[in-house]
Amino acid sequence: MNQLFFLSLFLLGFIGMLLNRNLIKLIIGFEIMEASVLLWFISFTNQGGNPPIYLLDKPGMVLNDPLPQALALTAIVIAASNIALFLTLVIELSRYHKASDVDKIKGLRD
Amino acid sequence: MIVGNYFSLEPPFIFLTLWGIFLTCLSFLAVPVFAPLKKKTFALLYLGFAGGISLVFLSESWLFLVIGWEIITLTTAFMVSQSHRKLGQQYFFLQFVGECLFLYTVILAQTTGYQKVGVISEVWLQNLFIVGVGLKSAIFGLHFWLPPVHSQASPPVSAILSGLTVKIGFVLLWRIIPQENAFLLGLGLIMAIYGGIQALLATDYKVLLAYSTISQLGYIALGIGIGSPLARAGSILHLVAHSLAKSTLFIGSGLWEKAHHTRNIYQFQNSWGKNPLNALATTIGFLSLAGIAPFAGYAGKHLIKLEAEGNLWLLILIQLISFLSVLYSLRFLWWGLFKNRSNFTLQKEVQKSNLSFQLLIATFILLILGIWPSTFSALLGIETDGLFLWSFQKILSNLIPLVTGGLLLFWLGGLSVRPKKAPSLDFLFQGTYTCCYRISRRCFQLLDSEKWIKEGLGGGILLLSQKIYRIVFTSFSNQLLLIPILLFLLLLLARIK
Amino acid sequence: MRLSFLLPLLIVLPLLTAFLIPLIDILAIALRKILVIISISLELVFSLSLLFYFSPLGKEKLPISYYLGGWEPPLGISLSLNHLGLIFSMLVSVSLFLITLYSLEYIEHHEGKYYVLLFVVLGAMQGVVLTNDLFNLYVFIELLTVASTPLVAFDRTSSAIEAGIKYIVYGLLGGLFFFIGIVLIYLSLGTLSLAEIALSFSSLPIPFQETVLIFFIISLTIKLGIFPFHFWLAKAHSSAPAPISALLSGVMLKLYLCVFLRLFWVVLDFPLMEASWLKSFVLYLALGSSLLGHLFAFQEEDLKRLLAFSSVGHIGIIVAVLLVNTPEALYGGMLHIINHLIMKSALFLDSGYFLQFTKSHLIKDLKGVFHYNRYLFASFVIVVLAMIGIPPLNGFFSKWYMLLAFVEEGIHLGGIVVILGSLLAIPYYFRVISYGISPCEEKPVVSLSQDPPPASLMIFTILALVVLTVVTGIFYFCLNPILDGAVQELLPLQIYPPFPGGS
Amino acid sequence: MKIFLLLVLFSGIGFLLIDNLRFLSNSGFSLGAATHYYVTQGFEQTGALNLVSSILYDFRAFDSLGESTVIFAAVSGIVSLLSRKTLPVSSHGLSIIVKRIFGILTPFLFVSGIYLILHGHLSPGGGFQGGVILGTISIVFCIVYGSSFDYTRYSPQSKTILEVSGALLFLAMGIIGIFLEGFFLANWFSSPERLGKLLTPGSIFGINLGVGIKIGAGLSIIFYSIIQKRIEGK
Repeated sequence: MNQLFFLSLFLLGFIGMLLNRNLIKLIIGFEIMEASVLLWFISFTNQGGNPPIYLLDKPGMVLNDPLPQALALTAIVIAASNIALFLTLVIELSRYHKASDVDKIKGLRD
Repeated sequence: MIVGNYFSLEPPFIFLTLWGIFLTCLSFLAVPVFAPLKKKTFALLYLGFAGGISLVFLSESWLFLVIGWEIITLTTAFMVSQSHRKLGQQYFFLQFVGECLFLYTVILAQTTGYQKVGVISEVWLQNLFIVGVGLKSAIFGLHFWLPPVHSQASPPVSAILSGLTVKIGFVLLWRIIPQENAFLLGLGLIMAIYGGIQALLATDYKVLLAYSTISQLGYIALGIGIGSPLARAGSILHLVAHSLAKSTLFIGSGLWEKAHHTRNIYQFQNSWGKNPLNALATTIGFLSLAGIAPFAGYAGKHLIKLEAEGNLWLLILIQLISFLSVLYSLRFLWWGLFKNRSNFTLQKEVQKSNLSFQLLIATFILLILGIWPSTFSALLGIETDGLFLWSFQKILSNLIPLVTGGLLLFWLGGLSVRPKKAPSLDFLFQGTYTCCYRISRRCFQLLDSEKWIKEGLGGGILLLSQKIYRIVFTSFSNQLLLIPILLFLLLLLARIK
Repeated sequence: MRLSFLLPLLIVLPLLTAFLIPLIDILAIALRKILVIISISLELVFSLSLLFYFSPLGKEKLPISYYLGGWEPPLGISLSLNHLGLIFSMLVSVSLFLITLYSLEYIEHHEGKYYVLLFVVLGAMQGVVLTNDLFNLYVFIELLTVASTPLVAFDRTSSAIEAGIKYIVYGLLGGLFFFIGIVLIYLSLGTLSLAEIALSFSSLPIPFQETVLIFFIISLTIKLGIFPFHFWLAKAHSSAPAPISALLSGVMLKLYLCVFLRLFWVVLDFPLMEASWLKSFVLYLALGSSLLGHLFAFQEEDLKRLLAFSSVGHIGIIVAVLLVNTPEALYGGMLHIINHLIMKSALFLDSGYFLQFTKSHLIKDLKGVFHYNRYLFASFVIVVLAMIGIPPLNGFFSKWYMLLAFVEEGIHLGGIVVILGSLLAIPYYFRVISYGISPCEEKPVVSLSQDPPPASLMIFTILALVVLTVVTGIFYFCLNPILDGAVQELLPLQIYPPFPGGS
Repeated sequence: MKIFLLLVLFSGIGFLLIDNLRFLSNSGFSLGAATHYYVTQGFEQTGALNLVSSILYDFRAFDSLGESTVIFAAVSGIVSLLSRKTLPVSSHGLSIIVKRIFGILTPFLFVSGIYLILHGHLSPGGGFQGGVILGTISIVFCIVYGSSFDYTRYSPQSKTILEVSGALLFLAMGIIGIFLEGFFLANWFSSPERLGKLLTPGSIFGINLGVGIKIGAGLSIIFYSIIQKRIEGK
C-alpha cells in the first residue's frame, strides 16, 4: 500500500512534467518525482526504530538505518543545486524569449 | 588478437611486385612532362603508390591487403584530383564504395575460416569476391566509372590507373580462384565483347584506350574463369603484358594530345612526322593489345585459346573477341598513324620531349615479352615448355585475323563513326539520378520534386534524412514523452520470454 | 601498493585547483594561468606514472585499490584501478591536458569560472573512472552534469542557453533514473560497494533484476544520447565553445561508456541481459541510433551540429558492438572509444580554430576559410580520412575489428551500419572540405578579424591530436596489452576480479 | 490525446513496476553488513553520536566532498551565467516594524545556525542544515532591509573567500588525515573515550564547520546572483 502511494506520486510528477509546457512547472514535476523517490527510500528503510542518534544515557536502543538518510541528504543537495542551475538558465532564457512555453521556443526543438 | 603480418615471398608475387614498381617508375618519369610544377607532390604520391602495390601483392594477411589497396586508392585519388578536383572526389567516393564491398567480403572470408589470402574453395565466397572487387576492378556491371576517370586523368596517372590499379583485383581473383568459375567466365566474355565494341565505336583516343582496358580485363577474367592451369598462366601473362602496353599507350596518348591539340582520332595529322618514336611505341602497343604474334600480348592470349579448344562455342567466342581487338587496334592505327603520311617531315620541338628513353625501354620490353615469353613465364613460376614454339599453323592463325581485319576495315572505309560526347562521371551520376528520379516520381507523387535534381546524387538520401529529421525532431515535450514510452517498452519486453 | 595514494590524488588535485582559482582571482589574477598549467601538468604526470608502473611493461600488477578514510569497502568508499580504469584515466588526463592548453587561448571572457568548472569536470571524470562505490558514482555523475551545464551555456547566446536547458533536463532525468536504480539495489542488497553487488546481484528474483537493469539502461541511454534520447546531444555539443564541444563529444560520452561497461558487464548480471530480450533490443536500438545519427549529419548544414550528429552515429555503433560481447567485439569497441575520442576532439578543436574567423557556423558560409592556415587544413583532412576509416589511420582498425565482431556473430545489420556510416560520412565531410577550400575572391565575407590571432598553443594542441591519430593508427597494436587486460576483465562468466579485500 | 496516451502508458508502467517490485515488500528491509556496523559500533569508532553525520563526514566523507563540490560548481556556474554589469535592485525593504523585529531576531538565527553546525555530530543537524540557515540570514537581509543592504556591506568577494575557505578547510581536513592516519579523509584526532563532548570527533567537527561556511556563503552568492537586475546599456 505504501509503495502504491509513492509510485502514484512518482507517476503524477512524471505526468506533470510531460503535460506541462511551462518550464517552471516542468521542473516542479521533476521535483515531485525526486521527492517521491526519496520519501520511498527513507520510509521503506524505517523499521520503526528511533532516529539514528545514539543517546549516551539510553544504550541499546533500536536505531533506524542511518545510511539512507545520509544518501537522501546528499541527493537533496545535489537536486537543489541542479534546480538552482536550471532556474538560472530559465532566467537567462527570459532575456531572449518572453514566453516560457517550451513548444513555442523553437530552439528547444532541435 | 594481433594479426600476424605474414608476407608470401613466392616467385609470382615477387615478380609482380617488382613489375609494379618498375611500371610505377616508368610512369613517374613521365610526370615532369605533364605536370612540371607538382613534381614533389607526385613523387610522394608515387612513393606511396609503390608501397601500396608491394603491400598488396606480397601480403598474405587480409588486413595488410586491405591496407595496401586503400593506400593505393588514396594516392591515386589524390593524383587524379591534382588535375581534376571534382573528378578526384568522385573517383575516391566510388573507390570507397568498392572498398566497403571488398572489406565486407574479406571479413566474411575471415570469419568463414580463411585467415590467410589464398585459395578459397567455396564457390559462393568466390562469387562474393568477384562482386567485392567488382567496383574497384571494373568488372562488367560495375565498370561504369572506368572510361570517364581513365580518359580524364592526366596521362601518367591514367597509365598507372589503367596499367596497375585495376589489375590488383584480378591478381587477387587469380590467387583465390583455383578452378573454373562459370560466373567469372561469363562476366569476362561479356566484358571483352562489350569493351571491344565500345572501343571500336570510340572516337576519343583516351576513351578508346579505356574501353580497350575493359575488353582486355575481360580477357584476363576469362582466363581465370576457365580455371585450368594453362589458362590461369595465360591470364596472368596477359595481365603483365597488358599492363606494360597500356601504360605505354596512355603515356603516349598524352604526347599525342600535345602534338595534335586534340584527342579525336580523326584529326590526328602526320603522326609519324611529329613523333616517330611515340608512333613506333603506339604501334607496338596496339599490336600487343591485338595479340599479334611477335608482340607481348600474344603469349597470354595464345595460352587461353589453347585451353578453350575443347569447347567449340567458347573457342568461337574467344576468336571473335580477339578479332574485335585486332579490329579496333587496326582502326586506330589506320586513322591515327598511317592515314596522312604524305608530308613526312620531322618537327624538332616535339621530338625533344624527355620521354624518348622510357618509351624506348617500354618498346624494348614489349618486344622481349613477345619474342621470349617463356623467360617471363619462368619468372612468374609457370611451366610453359614448348608451348611458345613457332609453327606454320600459329603464324597462320595470327595472319588470318590481321589480314581479314585489315580488309574489313578497308571495305568499311576505316569505320568512321560520328564522334560521341566524352563520358563523364557527372553525366553518369546525373543520368542514374534522373532515371531514379523518374521512377520515384511515379511512385511517390508527394515527395518534393524540385530539390531532387538540384542536389545531385546525394539528393535522395538528403531528402530522406531531412524528412526523418523533421519527423523525429518534433516539439520538446514530445521528445520528453519518449522516455516513458521506452520505459514501458523495456518493462514489457522483459516480460516476454 | 606504494602508488595507490595516487588514486585519490588524481581526483583531489583538480578539485583543489578548482577551489584555489577563485582565491587566486581575488589575490593575483596573473598567477591563474600558471596555476592552471602546473595543475594540469601534474595531473598528466600522475596519470602517466600510473601507466608507467602498471602497464604490462611495468613492475607492478593491477588491480590496486585505496580505502578512503581507512574504511574497508562495505563500510566506506574505496577507489580502485584496473585495466579498464587505467585506460579511461589515461584518456581523461591526456585529453583534458590538451583541451586545457587549447582553452588558454580560446576562452576570452569569464576565464576564472571557466577553469573552475573545467577542473571540477576533470575531477569528476577521474572520480567516475576510479570510484568503487555505486552512490559515489552517482555523485560524480551528477557533479559532471552540474559542472558541464554552465560550460554548455557558456556563450550565453540564445541557442547556448536553450542548449543548457535541454542538457540539464535530460541530465536530471538520467540522474534520477540512475538514483532509482541505486535505491532498488540498496533496498534489496543493503550494500553500495560495486564488488559486493557483483557477488550477490544474481541471487535476486529475475523480474526485480530486470527492473534494475531497465532503470540503468534508461539512465545510460539518456546520458549517452542513444536514439530516442539523442535530442539534447547535438544542441548541446554544437552550442558550447569549441574546447567544451571536444570535451563533451570526445571525452564525456566515452566516460559514460566506461560506466556502461563497468555496470552491465561487471556489476550487474550480463548473462541475464543476454537471456532476455533486453540485450538485443538495446543493440538494435543503438544500431538504429547510429544510422540515424549519420543520416542527420548528412542533412545538417551547421558544421558543429554535423560533428555532433556524427558523434551520435559513432556512440551508437560503439554501444552496439560492445553489446555483441565477444573478445573481438569488446576489443574493437574499446579501440574505437580511444580512436573516436582522439578524432572527434581533433575535429572539434580544428573547427573551433576555423570558426573563430566566421560569424556563422553554416557550411555554406565557410567559403575559403581553410585558407587561413594550410597546415591545420591538412590536419583536418587527415582526421576526416581517419574518421571515414582509411588505413593506416586509426579509424580503419577499429572499423575492421567492429566489422569482424559483427560478422562473426552473424549480426549483418551491424556490419552494414558500420559500412553505411563510413559511406555516408564521405559526402558530408567532403562538402565541408570543398566549401572550405573553394577559392574566394575576397577574404571570407563573414570574417571578424582579418589577421588570424597568434594561436600557437591552439595549433600545437590540434597537431598533437593529429599526430596521435596517425600514431595510434600505425602502432595500434601497442595498445594491445592494456586493452587485452581490460577485455579479460569484462569477459562473461568471470565474476569481477575481486578488489583486494573488497568482499 | 496526449493525456490518454500518458494514462495508458503510466498505468502500464505502474502495473509492471508493482509486479516486478513485489519482492521488495514481501521480503521487507533488513540491515546490511555495513549498516549493522554503523548502528552498533559507529559512534565508538568515530566519536560522533549522530550517525548520519558520522556517515556523511567520516565513513562516506568522499560523497560529501563530491556533494559540496556540486554546490561549488553550481555557484560558479550560476555566477558565470548571470554575471553582468549589474546594479542591485533598488528596493528599500519593508516597514520599520519588520526591520526592528528582524534586527532582534537575526542574532538568534545566526546562533541557531552556528549551533547546528557545531553540534552536528551530537544532535540532529550538521553542516548542510546549519549552512542553509546561515544562508537564509543574508536572504532575510535582502527582503527586509532592501537589496542593497547586504550587497554593500559584504562584497561578493568576501563571500567567495568564505566559500572557498570552507571548501579548502574540508580538503585540509582530508589531507591532514593522510599525514596523521595514513589515509585521505581519515578521521584524525577522534577520541571516543570522551564521547559526547564537543571536540571529540576530530575531523568531523572541522568538516562540519567547513561545509557549513561553504553552504552558507554559496547559497547567499546564488541568491544575490539571481536577484540582480540587468540594466540595459551598461
